[in-house]
Amino acid sequence: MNWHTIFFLIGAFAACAAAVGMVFSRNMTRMAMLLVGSLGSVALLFFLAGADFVGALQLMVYVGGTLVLIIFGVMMTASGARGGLAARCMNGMLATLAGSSLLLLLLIVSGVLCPMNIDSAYCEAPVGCGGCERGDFGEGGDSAANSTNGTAVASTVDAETRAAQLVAAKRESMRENSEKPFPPTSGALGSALAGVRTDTLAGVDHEHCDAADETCHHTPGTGYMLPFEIVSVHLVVVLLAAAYLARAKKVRAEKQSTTV
Amino acid sequence: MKTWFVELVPPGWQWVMETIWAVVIAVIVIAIALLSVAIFNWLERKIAGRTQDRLGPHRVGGRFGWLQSPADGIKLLCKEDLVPTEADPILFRLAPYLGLTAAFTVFFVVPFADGWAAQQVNSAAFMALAILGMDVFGTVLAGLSSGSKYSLLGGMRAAAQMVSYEVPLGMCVVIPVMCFGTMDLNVIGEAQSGWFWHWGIFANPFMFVTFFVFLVCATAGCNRAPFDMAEAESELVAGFMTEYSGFRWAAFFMGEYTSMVVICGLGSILFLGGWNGPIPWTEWVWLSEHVHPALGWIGNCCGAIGFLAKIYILIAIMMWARWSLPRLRVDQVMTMCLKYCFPITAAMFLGAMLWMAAFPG
Amino acid sequence: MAQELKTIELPIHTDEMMINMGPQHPSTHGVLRLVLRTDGEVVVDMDPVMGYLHRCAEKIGETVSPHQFVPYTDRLDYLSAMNMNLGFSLAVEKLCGVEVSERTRHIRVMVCELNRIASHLIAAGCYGLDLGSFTPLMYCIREREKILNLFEAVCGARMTCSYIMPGGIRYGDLPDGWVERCEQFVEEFLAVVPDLHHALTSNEILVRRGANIGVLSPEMAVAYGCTGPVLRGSGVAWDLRRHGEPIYTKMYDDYRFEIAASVGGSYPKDHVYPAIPPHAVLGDSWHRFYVRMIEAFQSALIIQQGLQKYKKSEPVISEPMKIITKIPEGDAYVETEAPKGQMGFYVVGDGTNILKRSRIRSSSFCNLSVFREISKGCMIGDIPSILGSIDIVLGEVDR
Amino acid sequence: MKFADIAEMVRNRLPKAAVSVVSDAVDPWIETTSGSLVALCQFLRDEEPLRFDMLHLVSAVDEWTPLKPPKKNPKTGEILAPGDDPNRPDPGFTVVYHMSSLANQHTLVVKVRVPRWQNAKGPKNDTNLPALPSVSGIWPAANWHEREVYDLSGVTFTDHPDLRRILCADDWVGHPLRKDYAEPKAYHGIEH
Repeated sequence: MNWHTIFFLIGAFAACAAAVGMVFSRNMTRMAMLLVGSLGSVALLFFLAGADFVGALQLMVYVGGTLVLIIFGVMMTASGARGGLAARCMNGMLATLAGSSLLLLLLIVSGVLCPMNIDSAYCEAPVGCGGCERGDFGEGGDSAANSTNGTAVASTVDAETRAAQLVAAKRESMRENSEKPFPPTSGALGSALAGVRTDTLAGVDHEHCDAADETCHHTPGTGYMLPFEIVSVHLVVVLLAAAYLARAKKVRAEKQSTTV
Repeated sequence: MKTWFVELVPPGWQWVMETIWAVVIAVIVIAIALLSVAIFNWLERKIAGRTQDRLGPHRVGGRFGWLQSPADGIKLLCKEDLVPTEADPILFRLAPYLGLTAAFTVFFVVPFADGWAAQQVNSAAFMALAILGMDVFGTVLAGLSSGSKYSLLGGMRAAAQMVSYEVPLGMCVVIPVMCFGTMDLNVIGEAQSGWFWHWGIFANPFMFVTFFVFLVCATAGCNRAPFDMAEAESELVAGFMTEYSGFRWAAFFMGEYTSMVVICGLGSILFLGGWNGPIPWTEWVWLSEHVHPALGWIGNCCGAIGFLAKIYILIAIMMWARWSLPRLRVDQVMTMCLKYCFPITAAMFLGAMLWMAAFPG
Repeated sequence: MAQELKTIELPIHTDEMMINMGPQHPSTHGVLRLVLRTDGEVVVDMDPVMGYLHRCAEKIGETVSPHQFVPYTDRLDYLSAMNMNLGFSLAVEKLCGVEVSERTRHIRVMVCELNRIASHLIAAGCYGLDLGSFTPLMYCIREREKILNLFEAVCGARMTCSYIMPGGIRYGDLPDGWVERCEQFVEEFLAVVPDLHHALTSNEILVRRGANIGVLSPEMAVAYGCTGPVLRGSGVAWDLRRHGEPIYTKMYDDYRFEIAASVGGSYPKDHVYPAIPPHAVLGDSWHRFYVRMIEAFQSALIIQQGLQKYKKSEPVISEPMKIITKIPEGDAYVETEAPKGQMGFYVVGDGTNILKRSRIRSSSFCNLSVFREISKGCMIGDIPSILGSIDIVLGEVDR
Repeated sequence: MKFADIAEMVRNRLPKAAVSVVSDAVDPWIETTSGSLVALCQFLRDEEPLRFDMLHLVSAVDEWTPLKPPKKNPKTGEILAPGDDPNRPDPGFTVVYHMSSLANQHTLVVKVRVPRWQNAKGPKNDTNLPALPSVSGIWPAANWHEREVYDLSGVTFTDHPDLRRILCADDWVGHPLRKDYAEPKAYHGIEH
């Protein structure tokens, strides 16, 4: 039991509780805020896992997306910020069906994919990729930076890979600095989300890697593109639902006004 | 220093010392932020006063009326704390602290000097931006939960504005990140050491333009005049804050200033060299880690003061703009973002990329 | 009647919202209440509700003598009390057939024009304030303060002057040194005008907030009885100081000034005023504001002339009528060019010293009546812009 | 145009409209009847040499003068309402229209007399208010003025698009500018 575990438990519990609360809440504002709480707690879990980039991404994309959801929700439903929302039974069943099938798909995909090997992600992978180097970082520019300098000739530069290189250049000093909770993962994760697994690229120094799953190394192209997309589809579904909700409401209101 | 502090006790008890260390760091950071809020409260009034051909606060006491801020704080604490019956009681109470927390949280990734960040994070620039984006939730929540239509409109405006301005603001951050090749704010700051022409703003012409777009977007992102749509006191009374009073109102106030400090800090690290002075005088007088860690510490102190000075100057510019310019209309704010800021940053992004390809190193 | 009221509320669609702006609101210039029906940020319809400051001025006018009613006129447009006093005094003078001396006329012209400047300064400053620019207001207030000091010197009161009375002015001739102080003020004010133009008239954001907003066509302006800068902002060169009743125009006969209105697409060219921005349309908020700025400038020039004429005039001051002075039977109506528009007083006498009826035609009231028409389809943020450019005072609207 | 010319023109074109023309007063006026008010106003606004395009003011003058001290009913002790005293006939209201022409720069006053109550024998409350045709269709400016006259003097205007109180509260009882108006003892429990 240490602080890390405590925070993990807090974060995990908050994420689950907020998610459940959101599903059973009838108040739109509270639903939105519980959604934010749930997604924010997941971001906290990412931070705890050392994935600072993904954590920030989680905040930026999903929490920001919720903001859009709120705008749509309030502006389109016009039931007021505090109006109650009640789903009909049929809708609830459909929602459960769609949600659970997407969850299932996500679970399957994440089961198939091999976990990211943080250590191997930066072993020597970027060296072959090329890139231009801003020679010196003051004291940071040590041997690793110099070695990349020598090999670098390229006309087009992928910004993400470049960043990964530069961080890798400071890898030595960071490794030594045990106070750092966040190892450099941004570049590798970014590449992985875009479909490139740097930790499984050819040229990885396998001695440093655990090589737990051999299949990973044989399929270097499969990144985290698919789960990323599945989650995106989920969001689209939510947005569609918001639009549907707004439309349904409007028809009812028109009926009312005609009777009046 | 932390290692030394933690190793004062036997290994089994080191988590206590780590906790203490974390709390101390947090308290220092929050103290700096709160002190800044008090100073900016005073500074804003003074700047407003001077802009308007009057003296500004001087009656409460203290030299140059500095007691105004504490007096204000006491007054706000003593005020009756109202929750409207129409309001959602839980969310209404939660809202101000949400915004405040988000603004304070950003501080833990901002380095005040070389290595002087509460937590050194690789993707610090991105993280700062992401957490700063959370800031608006306090505003939106306040707007939705107040049970007032002015608040609702203010909250909606804030949400729409934030969502729009995050795009050019993010682009403005991406350009220096691209130029320096890292998202680590410490590394970015370090890369700008030396003379002032090493600063990001002078790195290339595109960065120069980007800085000013950043300043505009930062002002809009903080909901400051002339982009204070969420407040818009002549249209929406006080926007999302209409129903707030006393300490909760003060919390919004603190949140606004804190996010200003943070975003100006981000700007000063990305564009204005962070803690590096315009001339590398600390090197000349051997205030460097290479000579002795203690001297490096002193040098860092000077750097932190310089960093704060840059933040203060940027914020003073924001205040100057606030007291000089009328407010834009809500659609004009959106136009400003989508028709001007965003295309300009996109062009600058492209330009900076080409520049780097043309003049590598 | 109750059903009529509900028509605002009944046909609300789900995406429309009713916003109750006022009676306590920073930019309604008092206790005006605007019931807005909005679709998002766009104002679909609105209904001004007033009467929160109704003080039964007309009813009181039936129970007191004209002399005693003058202080009540102060409280109509409390930002230009002198003009209110003048309007009422002229109406009573017209009914009684009283003439005032030349020097009294010049003093009246000067204090009224000073008050016009004061009122326009507040209007200009508050227009900026309504659009989020606080600073110019302070500069306007600074100048206005000097005017109020002059008023204080002349009658002891700063805002509610009750200086101009039926039959003349109170307290005899101007106090010593007042003329010099006034001269100094006019000089200072003329020097400040370019600053105000810089901060307000030609400020790009302010131009964008006012240009093409709340466009009032000249036909509509006349049909709704809009007067003053609102009418002139629509390009109708109508100024009662030139076109009014003889008893009023006589005061201004030998004064040179330009009517601040765009005739044939151009404003008076006697001085260099800021250029008209390309987005501005005749009759929009910006033009109404611009007319006020020019008018304030013209008023300063009138005061300069008035000071010269005052010095040359015979030192005879007309004394006000007494409380017991009998008002002849009959009725008289006089409109004067107050800063907010044409201020009319309709007085009916019945042979006693108390008026049978003192009806007030409020310029703000009439100008406000067009507000609903010109604000349809604008955004919530434009409401302060339009209201600020109409420049109402609730004391006058509600009476 | 001079007042005499205007009056002459009205007399020629609308002989029934001009009940009387008073040209020796401070402000000369044309008196008309409620029946021909709209036709007269339409004529005044549209006819070329007249073109009274701006309506300045609509006012109602209660012509009744209360006696001091008020005369009381010898039997009940109540103050006599206007019209109750057989020796003093109730003159009713004069509704005055001030208008001017910006194009031709002349002004005109039109007056109409209306009784205090529509039906002199009827109940003395809001159901029996005198009525005039509204001129708000001719001059939109009349809209608010007529509302005010209705609110304060209790003269209603037929065909008015939106006739409700404007200065007093919607639930106010009585019309304050009538000379026989008695202040309510309390309003929503607020006594004075």
